[in-house]
Amino acid sequence: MQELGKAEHSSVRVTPKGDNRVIIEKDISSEEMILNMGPQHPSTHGVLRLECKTDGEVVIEAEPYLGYLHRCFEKHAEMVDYPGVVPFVDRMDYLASMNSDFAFCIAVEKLLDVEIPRRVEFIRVIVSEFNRIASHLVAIGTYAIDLGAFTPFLFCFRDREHILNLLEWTSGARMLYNYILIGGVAYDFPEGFKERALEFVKYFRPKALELQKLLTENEIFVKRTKGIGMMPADVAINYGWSGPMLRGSGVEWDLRKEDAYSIYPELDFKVCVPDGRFSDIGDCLSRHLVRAMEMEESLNIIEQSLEMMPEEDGFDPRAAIPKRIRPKAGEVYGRAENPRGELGFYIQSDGKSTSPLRCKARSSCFVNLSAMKELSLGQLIPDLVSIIGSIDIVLGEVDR
Amino acid sequence: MSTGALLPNSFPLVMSTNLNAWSDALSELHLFGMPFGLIIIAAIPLVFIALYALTYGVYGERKISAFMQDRLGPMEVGKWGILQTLADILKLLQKEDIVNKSADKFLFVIGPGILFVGAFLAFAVLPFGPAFIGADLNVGLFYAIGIVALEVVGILAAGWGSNNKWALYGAIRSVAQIVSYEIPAAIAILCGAMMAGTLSMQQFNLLQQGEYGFLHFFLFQNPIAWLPFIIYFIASLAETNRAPFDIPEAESELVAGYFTEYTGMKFAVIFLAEYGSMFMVSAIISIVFLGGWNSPLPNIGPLSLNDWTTGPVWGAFWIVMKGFFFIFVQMWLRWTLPRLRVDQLMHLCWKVLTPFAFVAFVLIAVWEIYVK
Amino acid sequence: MGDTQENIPQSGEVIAAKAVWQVINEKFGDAVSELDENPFMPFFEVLKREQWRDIALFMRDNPKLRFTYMACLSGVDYPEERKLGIVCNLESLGELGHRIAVKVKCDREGGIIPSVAKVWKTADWHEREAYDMYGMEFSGHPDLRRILCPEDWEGYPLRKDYQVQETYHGIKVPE
Amino acid sequence: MGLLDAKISKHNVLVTSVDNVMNWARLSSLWPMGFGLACCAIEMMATNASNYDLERFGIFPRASPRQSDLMIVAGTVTMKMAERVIRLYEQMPEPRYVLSMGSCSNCGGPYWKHGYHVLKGVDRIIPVDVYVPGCPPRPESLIGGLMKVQELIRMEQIGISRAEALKKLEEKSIDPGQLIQAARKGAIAS
Repeated sequence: MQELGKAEHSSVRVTPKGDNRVIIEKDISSEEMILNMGPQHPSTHGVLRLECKTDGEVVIEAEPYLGYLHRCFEKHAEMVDYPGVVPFVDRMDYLASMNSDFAFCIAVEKLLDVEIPRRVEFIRVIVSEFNRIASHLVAIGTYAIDLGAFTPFLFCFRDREHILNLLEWTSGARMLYNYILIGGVAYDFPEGFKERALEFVKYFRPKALELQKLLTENEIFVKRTKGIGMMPADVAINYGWSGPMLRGSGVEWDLRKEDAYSIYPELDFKVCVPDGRFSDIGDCLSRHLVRAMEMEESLNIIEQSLEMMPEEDGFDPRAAIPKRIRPKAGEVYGRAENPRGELGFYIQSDGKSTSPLRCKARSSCFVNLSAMKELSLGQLIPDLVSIIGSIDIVLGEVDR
Repeated sequence: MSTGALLPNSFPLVMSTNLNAWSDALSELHLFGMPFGLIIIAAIPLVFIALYALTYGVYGERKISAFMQDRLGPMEVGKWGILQTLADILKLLQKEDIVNKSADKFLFVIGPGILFVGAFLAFAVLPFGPAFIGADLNVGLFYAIGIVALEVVGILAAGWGSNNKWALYGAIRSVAQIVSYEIPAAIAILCGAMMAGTLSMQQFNLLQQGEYGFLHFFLFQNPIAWLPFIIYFIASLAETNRAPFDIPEAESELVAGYFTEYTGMKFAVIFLAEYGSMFMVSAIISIVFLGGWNSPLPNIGPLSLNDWTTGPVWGAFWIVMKGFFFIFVQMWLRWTLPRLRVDQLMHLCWKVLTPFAFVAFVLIAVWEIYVK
Repeated sequence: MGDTQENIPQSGEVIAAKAVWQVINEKFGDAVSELDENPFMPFFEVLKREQWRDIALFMRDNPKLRFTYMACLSGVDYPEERKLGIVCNLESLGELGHRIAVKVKCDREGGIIPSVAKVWKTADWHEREAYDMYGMEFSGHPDLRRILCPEDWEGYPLRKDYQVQETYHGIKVPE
Repeated sequence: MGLLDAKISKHNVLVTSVDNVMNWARLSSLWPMGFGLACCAIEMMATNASNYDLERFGIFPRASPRQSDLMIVAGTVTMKMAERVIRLYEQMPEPRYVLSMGSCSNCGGPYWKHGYHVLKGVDRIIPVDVYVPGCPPRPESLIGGLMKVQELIRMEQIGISRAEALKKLEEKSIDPGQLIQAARKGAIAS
């Protein structure tokens, strides 16, 4: 058994690999400067604030400050009824609303006794995977901006717009859908959705390749990301990392496989982990690669599910939705794989009221970001920006 | 061809193609006892910078970047948005001029001034065609390199005077970068000077003149010249703070770099200076390696393209076009590549470009002595 | 989620949780309560909360348990019992695959729970959040400050009897 | 009103045309501060990106508040953020405009009732010129809001205050409902 004090710093030190990390020789005495980064700063992805103690270009320590977007999700969840929580869930991770709704509905449906129609499961998976691609596109695009390349960002947003159009056609909203409801979805797919979706898949494959060429195969991009922000797998697990961040550290862990929820066990897709040929396992480049590969996998999932989806005429996706949602007393922790990692909901119900007694959102970004302090030790300011970008935070989910 | 041979009785302003005929004639023009011609000579580069920055520099950059990014760029302000930069400048004129309470007021105000003067003074030795040059110094090239380096002082003054941490970071980075890259740039230019055997800007052009057009350019005369050419181009990107070396104003890291605190007209002046020096380095590279105002077209039998496209006005056309071409390449790189890190930038400068520049220097010397 | 697919892994989950609980019960005896064998989220409660940190370390490092991953730590308010508490969802990620939930309770006013931030680093920020929202202290936490609300915020927002303050720095807060 | 103001407010031809040119310059190059708070910021980014391309109108985001004319408050302003928003507003040089984008910054939006940490409307701390409703507003409506800011600038003159300009805009503004109705009628007729 490890001693408490030691456990904290036993495996902290990041071992530099390759020649990409700078070694700073400190023989000139210099003064430290406190540099405040954010809440309004182009590279903090919203309103994160970092208080950096710097020595020249070197960040000695960066302390994140959160809460600039604390919108009291958990209070609202206790105040409104179960279906009313869904819009607030939307607004938590606003880049992947479908996935967030999915996670929340999984948690509530565990407590409720409802049979979900098979077609609904397919609809849910398809829209979630579309949203996953859209979210990764934003992540990759903004990461490119952080590293100084502006054009890939616009390419990403151009392609994302196609997904938003598809989802808007289905749900009626561009970003915050309120589409996946407890026990069903709001509407069936519109007529001709399958063709348009397949058309998008066909359109997007070469575009993803183009993006790879612009970024991943770019020498400067690799130089800026390879070997930066190293995180060994055991420390990553101890930090509670999940999603692309954990997979970037080489852990083959995907809730779609592990929890096997919805129809994912029937689908053929692989868990993307970097193979270490192109990047050092656990660095910023690995995380970027995982996201890039996951877009491909999502396309595969979409294609398969569109093929396998049962066709039903006059299908009512709201049929299974209970009239009055009042789960039996109990506690549940339900979770799903979000683009940023594991989004879990701890819900406590007393069996009497129609609103949860307690609803805690376990946000993936919040947990992933908590390693920021350790990752930033002794990095340069440009590397700090690179690391924040690779964590891919959405402040709405961090602060909730 | 002789230099500076003036025919006093002809109409040099209209038809003479003699070297520096227009500028020499202008410099002797006096009105009401004032050296009116000199003022015009001084005003021409100024007007040129302003016009070029307004049209090609800012508007062109916005359009080019937009087309690269699947967009349209400015469209609504005037036809195809051509009045966009004019509106920007007029607006910046109207903005409140903020000087921080905690700023060093003298440095804060003088910073943009030095920047602009530095960028502008270099144009004195820039030959706008065979018939016009501000000052045909015999050390013109040396002067141009030296005066562009004056910008460093302006940037440091602006960054330090702002009393803003981001501006300070930007200024320090910029100074380190520009001072370092002066070395490979200067050595690469020296290679050109060795090939020419002169430092006068006009002489460079004359030496690359000939009926076979581009074949007379130093770049095609000497196979080794490609090496200093590429080194100088990379170094010039760093000297003008363009991507992938735009770390002094790295938007995602340093907000806006050394001009974070500048508002209104001061900001516009900094921008103008930046575009001015962008053109200057592009002009230097085209003069030293690509024949300056000489037409690149060769005479092919009866088609004497070279003769047809040579003359004072054609000269101005060619040098501006060559400059614009390099600016286009700069923009192209800027909108494609990510940004390097500070230490990688220095690594590139000291461990790659500088040794290669020395190698090029020696090789060119050997070529000039033994091969040519 | 379909019921038919649901039941099989869930019952397995309860069986695994029971095995886990037995190992812990052997070591700590009275310090832990009986296992609540509900199908949604099997959990046990730490009755002697001083021992919570030891239990946590045991759960992380014992080769039969290996709870390497803390999925979630939620603060909870129990107004009827006049208590506050935390619920931890633990999992053996990638090794043994089982999961279990642990509850720790403390007094409503001035309650102290041992911190497990040095056992699972995930707990660091989650405990800060629980402190921010409910106001229980975590002894041994490296940096116990408010995390989401401002430092000078009044009250603990997620307590059931929370009354929102009227103004904050001169800005009107409610409606 | 000072003597000069009185002279100027007579609005002779010269002053008015200078006004027009100056207003044209300002409305043609509105540089917003690249400042995103929440969900609306993503829609703002989408509006800046290729498909909607705000640069068509000369709108070009700047990272530094010192170089921007317009503040788009895109998203929920929380109590913790409120003081920073005020400071950012104060750092902008005059003439400056504020566009409140989305329900959250208009009035608190869905967080109106139970959002203890949410500022119920950014107009409680800084003056807002144009409100854009929506949660989040579509890029089209953001562009519509920016057009409204341009209209407001068009109403401004030397010697009249922002409040008067707003009043003028209110009087002169065109009701889009009528235009839509007319277009619809035309469509039905044809």
